Amino acid sequence: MSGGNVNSTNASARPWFERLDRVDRRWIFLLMFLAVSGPILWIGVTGKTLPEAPTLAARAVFQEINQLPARSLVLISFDYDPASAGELQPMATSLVRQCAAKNLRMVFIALWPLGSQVAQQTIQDVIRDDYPALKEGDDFVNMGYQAGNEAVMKLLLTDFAKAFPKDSRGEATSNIPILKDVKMVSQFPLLISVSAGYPGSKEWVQYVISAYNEKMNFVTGCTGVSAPQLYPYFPQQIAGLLGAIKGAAEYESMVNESLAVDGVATAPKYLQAQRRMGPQLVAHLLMVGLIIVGNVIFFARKRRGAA
Amino acid sequence: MRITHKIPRRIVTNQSCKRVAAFVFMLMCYAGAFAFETRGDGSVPIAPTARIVVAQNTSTPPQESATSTPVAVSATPARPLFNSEKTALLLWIVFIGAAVTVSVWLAKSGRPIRIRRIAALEAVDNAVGRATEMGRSILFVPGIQDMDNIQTVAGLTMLGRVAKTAAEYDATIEVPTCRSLVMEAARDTVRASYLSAGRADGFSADRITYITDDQFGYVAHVVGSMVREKPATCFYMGCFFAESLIFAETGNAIGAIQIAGTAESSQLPFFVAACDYTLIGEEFFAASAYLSGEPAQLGTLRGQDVGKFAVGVLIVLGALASTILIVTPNSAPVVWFFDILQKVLGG
Amino acid sequence: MTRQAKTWLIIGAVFVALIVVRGMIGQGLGRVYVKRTDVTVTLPDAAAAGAPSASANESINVSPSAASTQVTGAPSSGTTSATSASTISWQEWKQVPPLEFIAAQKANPAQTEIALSWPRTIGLWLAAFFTLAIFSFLYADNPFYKIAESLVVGVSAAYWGVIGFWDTLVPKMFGALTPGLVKSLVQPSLVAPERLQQISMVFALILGVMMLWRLLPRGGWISAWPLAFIVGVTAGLKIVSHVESDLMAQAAATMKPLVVSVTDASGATNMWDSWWASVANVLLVTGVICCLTYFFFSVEHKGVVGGAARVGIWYLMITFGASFGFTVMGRIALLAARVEFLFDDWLWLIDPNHFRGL
Amino acid sequence: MKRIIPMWIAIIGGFAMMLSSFVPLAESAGEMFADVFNVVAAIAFVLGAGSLAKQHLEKLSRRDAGWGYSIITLGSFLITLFIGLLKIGIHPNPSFPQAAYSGSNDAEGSAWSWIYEYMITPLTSTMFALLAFFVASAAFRAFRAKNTEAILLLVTAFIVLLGRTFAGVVLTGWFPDWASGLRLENLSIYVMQVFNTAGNRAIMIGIALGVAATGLRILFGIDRSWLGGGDA
Repeated sequence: MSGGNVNSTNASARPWFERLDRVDRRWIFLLMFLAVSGPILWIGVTGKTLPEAPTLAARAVFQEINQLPARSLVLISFDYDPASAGELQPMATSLVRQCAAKNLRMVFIALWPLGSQVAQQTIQDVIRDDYPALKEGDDFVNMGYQAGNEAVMKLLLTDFAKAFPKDSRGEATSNIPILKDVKMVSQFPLLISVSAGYPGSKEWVQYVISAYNEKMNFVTGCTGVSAPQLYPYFPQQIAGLLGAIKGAAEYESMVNESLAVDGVATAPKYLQAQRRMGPQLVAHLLMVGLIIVGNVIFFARKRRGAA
Repeated sequence: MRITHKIPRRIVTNQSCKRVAAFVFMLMCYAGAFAFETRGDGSVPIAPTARIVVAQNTSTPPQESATSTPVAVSATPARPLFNSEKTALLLWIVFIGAAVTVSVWLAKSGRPIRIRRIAALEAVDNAVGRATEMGRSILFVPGIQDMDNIQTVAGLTMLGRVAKTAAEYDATIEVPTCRSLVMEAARDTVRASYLSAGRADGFSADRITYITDDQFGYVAHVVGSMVREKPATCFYMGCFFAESLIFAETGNAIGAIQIAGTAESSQLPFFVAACDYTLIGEEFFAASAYLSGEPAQLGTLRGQDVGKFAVGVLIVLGALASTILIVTPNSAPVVWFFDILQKVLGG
Repeated sequence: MTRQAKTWLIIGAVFVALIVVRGMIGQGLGRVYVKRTDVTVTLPDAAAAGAPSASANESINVSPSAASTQVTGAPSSGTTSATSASTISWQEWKQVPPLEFIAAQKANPAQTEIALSWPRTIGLWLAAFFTLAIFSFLYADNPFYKIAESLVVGVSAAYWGVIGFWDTLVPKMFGALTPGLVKSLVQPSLVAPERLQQISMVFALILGVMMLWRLLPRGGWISAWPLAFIVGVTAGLKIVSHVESDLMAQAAATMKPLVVSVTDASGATNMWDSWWASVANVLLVTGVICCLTYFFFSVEHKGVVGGAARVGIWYLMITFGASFGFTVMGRIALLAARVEFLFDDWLWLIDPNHFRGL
Repeated sequence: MKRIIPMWIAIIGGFAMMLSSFVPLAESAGEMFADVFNVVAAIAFVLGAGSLAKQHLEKLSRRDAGWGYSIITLGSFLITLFIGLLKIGIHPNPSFPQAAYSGSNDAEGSAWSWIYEYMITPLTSTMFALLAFFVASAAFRAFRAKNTEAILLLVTAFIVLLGRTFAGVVLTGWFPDWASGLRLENLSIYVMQVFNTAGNRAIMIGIALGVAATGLRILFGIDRSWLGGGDA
């Protein structure tokens, strides 16, 4: 699909801004590719990342998890699939890491069909690799995916075991020690959703959090595209909010700082989000530049038209 | 647009009588339930619903079943006939329903309705005509969700209108779908549109195809065929997610006229930036009624406006009342009034 | 050969040459290593379970060299014991970073536990090819993109069909209608279905059969019934849920005081913050009212209404601009992830995760 | 008759569903419908698969341009279906070895997970990643200060774009504390919380009314275009 404006006959006769305006959009594509791949190569080779200054919403997420007493139950819902993993996986990794380090008991669920796999992968990368003392069934459990979107959430309000009758290993819910006393979702003091869209954070707020605003706290990590719809809920219904890779990088830097051991470099898997802020910066600057150039063209043409 | 259909005050048809009757019946049921509720004794004892729960899991060994939650036949406590927490919701629905019904009735009885111009919808005829002139097809994407999404249903009602215009102009319309059920529904809709345009022979079910349920698999196919077949006009009407901009930018590159409509507010910016016309939120739901030009349908738009007006008034009153409460926190009438307002909005 | 075809051929050739050169430098590129685990499971009583031994062709002999995980029956089926000696065993392969392979080779050059996985290495190269093929669409439509497009349509259509079968039809419909079969073949932990659930599934089956009636030469019109049911019920459900969660909840949230006094820790009113909070609320309430005015259909946008509608459109534009700006971030993250895949997993140019110990 | 019956089915189904949300006894009707719908949709996959097969078989038999690609689509469709439906190469779940199909298709190393990891993931996520290019070209073309509306659109996008990276901190981080509200990162949050909230609220309220009116048009039988042929 060409830019549609590739005809270059008598192009030299046109003023510069006309030519720039009709530039083949494939040049823009190329610039974007370079803006993203350049920093990735640079950061990949040098290993340097940009500093982060956590905003209020990200600090709140850290605080909510940090204030829970050890062995508290946390419900973590993986409401995304690998298509959004680029943005959301760093959040999920850091969230699970902070919970594991705080020795919280984690129950993983998924409302997206492929969320269960992503949860399993995160469990492998964080819990099994770095917190091998935590036992499946006692300290954490992956309940897998349930179809039904909001229906599952509503069912969670009244009957956890009915919403998730078995875990991903096939064990019946009633036989899982961590869930022995859990009847309904309000018994979890904290709900975390890593959400890429529908069903996700917004539905959790509508169907679960608004029913239990007093008892349950809710923090969420979401994609850039859904962040604008969630800001109205912060900080009343959503206690903490990580918006896009920026939020992920802020939160990641806080978790890393809190768990840092002197003389030991942070494992690279816990720097994913901060690494990805490099290409973000250059690409954002490119976008800003493109908008400026577009307007320079517009005004140059307007002046020519008026003259 | 000013529509002044002079419709004779003809006798209301037998059918609409039935419809009104159904609606009135519903209202009466609720009035009864509501009255019962408010009389005070609350719950109506109803035969307890016996939840038949058989022993949970036959593969569970005996020693484990002792520890598992004992599941007996649990009798749920008697529940009321009407959930009184939802009174406000019911009132709102009845109010909107009444506003719509009255507006429709007024419109049918021949009162002129004025509807403001909606540029995107005025452009539909031209866009379809353009495809005929250029000898190219029209692409209609009814969103990527299934029939249980009201946006898909609204998209299909729009498809019905566009397909009828296309049939009249003798333009071909291609509808790739992302769900099997949507494909079937779209086929029914387009077939009937061709039929009502008197061009049943021009209908081909093979132009309405199922591609794949996968969001980006579907996108890959649609943009691929857009580049190859270069439709003159593209309609995107339904529930869209990330693919909105991929469609719109590809359509832009092939020089198609693009008209989009969605209630997915996260995707509106992309349609607004890259399409020629965009139906924003509520406009999208009004599209089918607007295009029909039928007084009854246009009447429902008036009904919507009544609803909006009511909401606006409530918001203003609420804001004023809560402001007064800040200044004089103990003013009893204002407290009472604000309380009423909140109750009306389900607070 | 057309000029376009020649261009593509040259681009392809240069690309392949570059990759070959890359392959000769340093550690090379694009290989996947796996570690073997042997699993042996003892069947409690194969005959009694009545399961067809579809697993027979998968069982591979236990290799003594590898770590062997012994899983004895199901933890829930207490009566494993010595009733039967029949076992099935298989091997599981887990992907490991190349670093582990290098370490294992160093420790014992004859080890077979960690090895190069040909299927996954080929898969990796295919994935790289697909990534580039889709990117090539940005330049122009071309045969590589067409191959990728045809594949993704075929594979993903089947993929979702299979998910629908195993994740919806089997547990929900078959689980309700033929629980015995599902229990013995698929999910022994299945909770016995409730009567209501069974009734609703019979209903679903009837609707489904009506849908499929279309495939028969006669009576296809009956498929309009289930569609009508779905449309009607969707309409009924969505009216209620939208009025409740969007209309009422949003309107209630907008009834904000136009004057706010913010007090700081000492209890004194902070004038500056109060002023900002009040302005924010005023802007919010006016914004909602003006945007609502924009949506009015039966009033021409003239005079006061026109003015309000215009302010409403400004608000909407600011909303859209903000959403656009926020979304850019996510989109770039996605591209970054693909580029990382190409540079890291495939070309081994960078090693942010220290998988190859660079 | 062929249109009257479906219309009444829709009307009765719709009103019954509306009623059910107010009756505590029938509150789960919505969830039950979700189940029923999912099952019907899964059964209807047969129709979609039929349409897919028909399109491509026709292309093949007519030897249309690009029929070779139809072979790829059909072949990959059938192979994936075969592998997935029969759970080829999937060993049973170690907890339930007696149930032959108890294993999950997603087990690592299975043919199914190979298809997922090396075909579905790269293909779909690269398709998704194309958006990064399209946001750039759309911004270049559409964000021009043509009128007030366009200026607001582009200035807001500008603020948010800068405010969401380290560039915002560099550019405006030196602002004194009393003007901290004007720092780009704070400004973008302010825009989100006030303007964006207002815009989104109004859109949501409008949509709710639009949905209600659309639903009522269907349930009152006024709009029958979804049944085909609006005016008939």
